[in-house]
Amino acid sequence: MPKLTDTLDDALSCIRDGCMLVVPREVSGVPMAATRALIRRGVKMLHLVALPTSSLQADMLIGAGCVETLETSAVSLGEFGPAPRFSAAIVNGTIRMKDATCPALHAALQASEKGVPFMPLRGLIGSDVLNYRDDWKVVDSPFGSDDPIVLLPAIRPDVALFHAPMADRNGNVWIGRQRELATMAHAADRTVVTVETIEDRDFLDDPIMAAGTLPGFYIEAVAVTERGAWPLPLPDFYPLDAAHMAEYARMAATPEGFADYLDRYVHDKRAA
Amino acid sequence: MPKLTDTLDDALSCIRDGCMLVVPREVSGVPMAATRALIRRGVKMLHLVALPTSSLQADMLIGAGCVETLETSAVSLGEFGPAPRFSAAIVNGTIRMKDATCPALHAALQASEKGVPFMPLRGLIGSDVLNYRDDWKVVDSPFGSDDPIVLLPAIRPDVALFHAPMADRNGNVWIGRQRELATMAHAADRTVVTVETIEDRDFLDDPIMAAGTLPGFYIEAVAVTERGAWPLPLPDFYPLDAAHMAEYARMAATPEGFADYLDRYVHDKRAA
Amino acid sequence: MFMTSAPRDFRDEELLADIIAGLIGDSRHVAVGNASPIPATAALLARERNGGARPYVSLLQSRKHNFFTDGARELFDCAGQGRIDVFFLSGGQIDGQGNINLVSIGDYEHPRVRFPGSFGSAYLYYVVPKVILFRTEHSKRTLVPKVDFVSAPGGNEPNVFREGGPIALVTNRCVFSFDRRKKRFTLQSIHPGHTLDEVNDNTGFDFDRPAQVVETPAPSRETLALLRGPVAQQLVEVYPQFAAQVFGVGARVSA
Amino acid sequence: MFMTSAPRDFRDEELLADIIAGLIGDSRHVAVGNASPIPATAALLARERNGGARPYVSLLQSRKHNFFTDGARELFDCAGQGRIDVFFLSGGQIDGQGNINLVSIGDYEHPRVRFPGSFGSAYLYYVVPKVILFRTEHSKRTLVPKVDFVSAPGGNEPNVFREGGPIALVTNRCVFSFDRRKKRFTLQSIHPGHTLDEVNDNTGFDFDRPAQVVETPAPSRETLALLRGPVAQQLVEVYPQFAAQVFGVGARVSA
Repeated sequence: MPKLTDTLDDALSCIRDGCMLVVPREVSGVPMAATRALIRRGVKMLHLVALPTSSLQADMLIGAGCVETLETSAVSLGEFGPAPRFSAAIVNGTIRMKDATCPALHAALQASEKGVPFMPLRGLIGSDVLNYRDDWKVVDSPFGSDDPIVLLPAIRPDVALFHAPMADRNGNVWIGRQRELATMAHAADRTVVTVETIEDRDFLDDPIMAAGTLPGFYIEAVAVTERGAWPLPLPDFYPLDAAHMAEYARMAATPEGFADYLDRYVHDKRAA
Repeated sequence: MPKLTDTLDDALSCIRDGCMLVVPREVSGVPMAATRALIRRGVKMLHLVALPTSSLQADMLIGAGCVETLETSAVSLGEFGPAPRFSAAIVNGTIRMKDATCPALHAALQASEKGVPFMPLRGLIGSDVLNYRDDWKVVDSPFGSDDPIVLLPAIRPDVALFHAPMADRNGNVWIGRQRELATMAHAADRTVVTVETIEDRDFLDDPIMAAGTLPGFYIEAVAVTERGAWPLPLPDFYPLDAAHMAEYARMAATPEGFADYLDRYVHDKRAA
Repeated sequence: MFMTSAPRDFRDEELLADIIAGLIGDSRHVAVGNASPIPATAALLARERNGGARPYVSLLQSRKHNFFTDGARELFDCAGQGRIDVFFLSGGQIDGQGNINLVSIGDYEHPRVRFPGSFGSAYLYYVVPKVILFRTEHSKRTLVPKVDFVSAPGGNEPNVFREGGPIALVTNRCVFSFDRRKKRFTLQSIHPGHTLDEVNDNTGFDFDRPAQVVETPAPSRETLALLRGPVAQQLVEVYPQFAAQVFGVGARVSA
Repeated sequence: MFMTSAPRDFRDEELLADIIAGLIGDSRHVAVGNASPIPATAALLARERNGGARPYVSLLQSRKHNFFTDGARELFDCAGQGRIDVFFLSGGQIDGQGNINLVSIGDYEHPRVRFPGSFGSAYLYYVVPKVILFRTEHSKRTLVPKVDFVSAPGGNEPNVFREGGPIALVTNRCVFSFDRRKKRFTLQSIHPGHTLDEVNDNTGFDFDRPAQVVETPAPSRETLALLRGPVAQQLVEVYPQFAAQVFGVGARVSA
């Protein structure tokens, strides 16, 4: 059974410097409170896999110097513009970028979920995304004739980290339609989840709840963190904080502004 | 949007002689009322894929002469003994058997779900299951060195057929934890579902219900068929009818007894 | 942007949505990615033209217009199954062979400008039968002879599995169709108020020109009624600012 | 079945569950397939010995003791991830190399007897670290020199990916351990009331014998208390007939 805790830092202790960390896309339950805690702790040299894209989370971790390698299909603040710390890091060459395409990341995580060393994927042939990935292979499908297809090696993260609406007293976590969160947990060695609340029941006793539940035996620790996705949305529970996103986009446009942002919204909370 | 109907035969009209039909295992919502309707109609030469195993359904379809090829990992009546019509058909050589192993069928359906021509799977090497399947290939993994691995060609059924607790007014079907039903529908060209009831709401409006819902755009037709899995169980809704299963096992032990069973429980209902 | 002298009773967004709805035609399932209000408008218009019955319109940003329940991978799986008929892509650069660049300008290892990334383009461009390229900015900066990075190619060698690809490129000046065999764009029509010279001057790639240059037809009265009625109402949930600005609907304006 | 002369205070099922619980040891996750009441009893016993904390016990037939929510494939995916530590397999035939046959007797194309099929054995036997073979019928019919059909092999060439396999074979007469390197069984202990001659006479394959033949220890008083108390109560949901028959618990007897 996972450890249930109110102490976020404790739950995050298995996320070590240099580990491979997988996180979900900007609308699937991004663990922003946990991200701020990791920045406060000063985690370093992460291999960050954003499944399949990211926004604020990757930008902040990169800006704060936590990331060595980034593997994703896109980083953007959406309607709030480009992701400034990501773009600067690429132009300045301060992170290693492994550009991917969305279904390739899903498939590579599913390979680990299924315990196979690789997954095939259509598309990609003729794109520079493939040309710059020497870890991806093109083979001739044994079921076709002259039918080249890409094989993607499995991605097996050390830790999966996400935010979800609720857990039950046995550490089962309700993820709803965000089923890529289950795949992340299946693929990773360990999974840490932050939740809005812990309910005093067992979701698996209720077939309707069970359908959207990730069983606790995949999970290392569950930390209660109210509004843990803020300022990003938690689907069906709260929307994105547009005013804050606009403020971030404005402040993070320069390194100095980004440092001010961290002082105001991240390090400030160390006392809390 | 799928066609919603009370007329089972109408919903089943896309299941033609000779088609590849995929059905779920004995505890995941077996469409038994639909199976009896298909036997009454006299469907022929089915390529039946049971994901990944079957009990009463495969045995009855085989006994009634509806099956040309059977692809599955096991057919058994469980605690009620061997599946008599299946065993007789194999010993008498009246059907073509493609023996598989459970995860191979799941993976081969997932290949079609993902639009890829094959999926890799561990295990199998050194087993006669593999030796007798000339459609499965062993290749050397390009990510290992001297690392043989099996590739399974995608299974793309013409029709997926299953029974579920409920649909909504827009033809979305609640499948709960039986997520292999979603994979079946994703993999098949067409999907026909029987349900206990149709509720006058939209499951996708409710995030808790949506988590266990197969969207209607995958579905061809939904037919209301109360107790449509009987005498098999509908998980969380009704249990297996043990007395009936024992009666089936007894009657189906001989071809004559099986014919009597059909007369009593299948053809009898033609009038209904 | 449109320099027309005659009085006009439609907005640029309405013209573009009308064109794109025509390209969508009668389809089963149209999916629209994030931050794409005009394609979303077009998809909803195409559906209203069929009495609301089809196509299924998945607006990936929406909860209400999103029918997926199998996580973020379902769009891609669904497209791989051949169930997504129409999708929209764009590019920081688009070239005359239909290649799109969503990654960077300059050398990939040491770029001058970095864009967000390729998203699902390197897959969807291959498997969705009708991909409509949409880029309002029609300039030599965006429409280039050769992209700096091929996020997804417009065409492939004949042995490469490909059931989809670009069918057209819609800009603020004109519509190009795309010939997959020739891997070339052909000018299809020029929007009211724009000229062939202007298109020639602002396009960085070579393209085929018909003998007679046609003007993009203005939206019909029926189309405008659908756009400003049911379509505008449906847009409020996903694109409140756009719906308010273009159609004057929706109570609150918030991001 | 057991021909013991001394008075016994335990049932055969209790002895077998005790042996198997010992083989399970301290594990994280034990999964038990359908129609396996004795392995289920053993798994629940192993958990009670740890105060109910671990292992997770998944009884695949149960709703209450089944933690899977990703469909019928999750057991196999989960095993492929290395998260299932113990599983149980059986066979219509089992041979001395640990090969099991769940398919047929005679020529595969024209068999004399057909069994249900291989189920997940051709996969789980490779990926689950501790597979316990369990076959109550210990005869030359079931324990054969060479199986007619290899549903799953006991061992492989060294280049074949394999992280799991058989660790033991438990019958109604004795316990064999399995040496994966040598691909051979060794007699481990003989159940009370049975003899080495009887084991020799009823085993169709060759196996290694220790110098001293040990008797399988009888279940302790603590073990019997756990079995007849909390374990029996938990069995009622999944195996009502078995629970009533062996432990006399459960109100209604129904299949």
